[in-house]
Amino acid sequence: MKFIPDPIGRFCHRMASPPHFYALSGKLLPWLTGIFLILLACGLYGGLYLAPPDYQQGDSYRIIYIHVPSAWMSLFIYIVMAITGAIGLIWRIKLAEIVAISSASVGASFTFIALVTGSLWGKPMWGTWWVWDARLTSELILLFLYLGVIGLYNAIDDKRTASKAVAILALVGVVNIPIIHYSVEWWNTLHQGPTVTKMDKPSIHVSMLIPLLLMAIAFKFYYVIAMLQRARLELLQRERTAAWVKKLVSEPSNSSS
Amino acid sequence: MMPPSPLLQVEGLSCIRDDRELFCELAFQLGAGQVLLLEGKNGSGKTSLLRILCGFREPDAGHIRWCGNPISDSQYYADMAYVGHLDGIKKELTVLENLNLALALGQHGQYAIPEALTRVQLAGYQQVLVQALSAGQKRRMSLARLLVTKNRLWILDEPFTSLDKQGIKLTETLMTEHCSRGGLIVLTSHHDLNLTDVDVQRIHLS
Amino acid sequence: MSLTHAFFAILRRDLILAVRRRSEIANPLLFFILVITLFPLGIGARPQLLQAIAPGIIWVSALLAAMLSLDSLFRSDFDDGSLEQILLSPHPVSILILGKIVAHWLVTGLPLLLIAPLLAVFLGMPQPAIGVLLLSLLLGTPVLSLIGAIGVALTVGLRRGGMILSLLVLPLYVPVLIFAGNAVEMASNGLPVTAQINILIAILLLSLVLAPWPTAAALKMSMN
Amino acid sequence: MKPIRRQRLILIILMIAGIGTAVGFALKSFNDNLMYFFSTTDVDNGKAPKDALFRLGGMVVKGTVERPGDGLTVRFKLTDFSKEVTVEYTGILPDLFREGQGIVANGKLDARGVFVAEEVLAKHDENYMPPEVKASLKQELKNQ
Repeated sequence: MKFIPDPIGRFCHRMASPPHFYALSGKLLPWLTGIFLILLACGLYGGLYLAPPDYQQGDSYRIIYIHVPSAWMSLFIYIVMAITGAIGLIWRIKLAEIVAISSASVGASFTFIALVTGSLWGKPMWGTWWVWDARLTSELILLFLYLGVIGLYNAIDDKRTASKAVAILALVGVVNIPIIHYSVEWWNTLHQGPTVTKMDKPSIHVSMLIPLLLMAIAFKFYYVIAMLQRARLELLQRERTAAWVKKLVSEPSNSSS
Repeated sequence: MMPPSPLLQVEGLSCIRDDRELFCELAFQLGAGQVLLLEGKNGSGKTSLLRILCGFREPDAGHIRWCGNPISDSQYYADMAYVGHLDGIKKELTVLENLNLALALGQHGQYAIPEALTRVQLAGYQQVLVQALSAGQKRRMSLARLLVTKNRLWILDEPFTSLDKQGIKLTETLMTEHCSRGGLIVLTSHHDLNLTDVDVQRIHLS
Repeated sequence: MSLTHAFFAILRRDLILAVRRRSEIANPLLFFILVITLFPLGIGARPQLLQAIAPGIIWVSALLAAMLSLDSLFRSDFDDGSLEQILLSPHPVSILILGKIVAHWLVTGLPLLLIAPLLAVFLGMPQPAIGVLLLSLLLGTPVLSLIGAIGVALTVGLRRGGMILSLLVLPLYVPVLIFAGNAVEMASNGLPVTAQINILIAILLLSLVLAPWPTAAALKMSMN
Repeated sequence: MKPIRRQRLILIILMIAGIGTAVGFALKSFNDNLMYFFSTTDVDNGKAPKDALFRLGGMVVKGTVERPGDGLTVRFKLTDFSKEVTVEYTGILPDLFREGQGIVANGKLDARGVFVAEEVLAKHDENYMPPEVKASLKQELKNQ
């Protein structure tokens, strides 16, 4: 902590105090939901209606507006989980632990969505529901990693110990993800056709890109909303003996939003 | 009588387990030659406290310091020894192999292995597999482990279980000697402690 | 140096224990042999087919055998309190734990390596591929023990840790399986395998250096 | 205190050395020539394995796709823009198989020097664009 300037350290500490976090997140949630809905509506309208069909894949490419942001989120959330886990492990900040574990199930759902949409996409494109494509396979392994984290957390009764276990596992996983990804890619190029046609970087036309980015941002907001809600619940459960929770429960009028 | 300067300092320690506050704001100081006896009913948190002192479990609040440093420091582990519910003895190994391992993990202490075994009345048992020993003999073997390694702080969880009267007496003698050499002991026990000329503090957990 | 002394004391202790218990060596080895003999029975003894899938069969069986043996790594030490004593040692715990992992590999991984040529002949693997198979096992099985140790350390305190353990460990085994299996397959086709072997060496070194840390941390966490 | 500190230093040095060597080996393997697939030139030079399955990659030459007989057998030529190899395949081709597209075929050479594929893999490329843009791109290429 000594590397961090004092006011910032104090600010972080105040933010990380459970009652403060609970109150603040409660106030933020409606705003976040509103922004999410607007972004989602714009993204979907742009992606499904405004964007032109692809020259090769026709309309079926439109699934990328769900598939690609989910796949991005699946990786992003794992990294967030590892980072917050590490913070919890090193500085013993309870809130970081809670954010880490609350992210896990959201991340797992995004990974699942990416897999399902990927296989839905695979049906018209490749002719089968499932192809051992490098990215799909990496995604599947990522799902297993998430399930491992969730399973481990639920298997350990003492939740503080469980958070530590999850943080260690997430850190090990995050070191492994690049290696796994690379190995799967290698394996895939040996078993399947590499993209020989691809002479340049993947490119996407700007009219298709904007809705995709909108969707990506919308998904990020959704993650924050889902994660905060889970975190609030988890926080209440863990702090159920604390005075501020008892006070909160006894005054139900201003509790939840 | 002036208390000796404290080596082990505990401040504001609290432990919550399964929604129950076992203890909170616990504080004590222990200096050279002092004994701390933890008393209380089953489930009152005695073992939890010992395991927190060992660094196995993190306290929910508070600090523990050894010679002014936090106990995560490796110096603490060089200075302490723990005998818990589990003996920490491998039953497929001989008495000698077990003690040699204990030595390899720590540093040489007061006694050489044969002397220590004589001291705990296990002389001649060097080559015997531990699984052939009785529960009381195993308990005495854990005491021998305390004697052969270098340590200052003993943390003992119910050291008198499965010992006969003679064994209890022996343990008490060893504890008295340890304190007279400037050692510290933290222990839990259902038996009443019978130590002469030793400064015994008591904490009652409820 | 007393740390090296402690390291070898732990290593020696675990080897003596394994010799006195015996089943620890026998179980994974037997499992390995049985699974591999089951494959020809299950899919038919067509030499070409067997030859084609031999690298995969051997490596998947080795992986499962390694996983089966993982639980014994810390179980008995956890149950009788020896693990507490190891963790309370003033020496760096990760090095001591590394001693245990090395012993575990010598007991469960090395026998697989010794029996593998025989099984490779059963499956009709061509001569040059057998050498690569041994090399890949030599480099790969220690990684299985090292990574597996993290998983066991995380689950050793749980009563029903078995299923969780495989869920934790198997995804992390993927790179080893891919590169090792691929090396053997390439060798069977008479293609060069230096790239795969280099990667296996890199993975082994990385896990050797990095895996003991989270293992030690996870053991401490499992202790409370 | 001192020996402990020295010990720690040795451990850290060992660790860094281990990671360094690991990175070295990994980089070395990246530099190794990885045979994902053989090119048609390799086949022409006789570098490709005989009597063994291997992967052959290249572009489907325009106007060479023919269906001898009325079965599912397809014959076409693959090129890497210097040498061509004839490929035969019996089975259903993937949707994205078309002339001018890059594919990878898995199979072996027969006595005639024809590559008999057991499997043909085509992948969609990673460009997403509307058909008009694609058409205009083509137009531009033609104009050049």
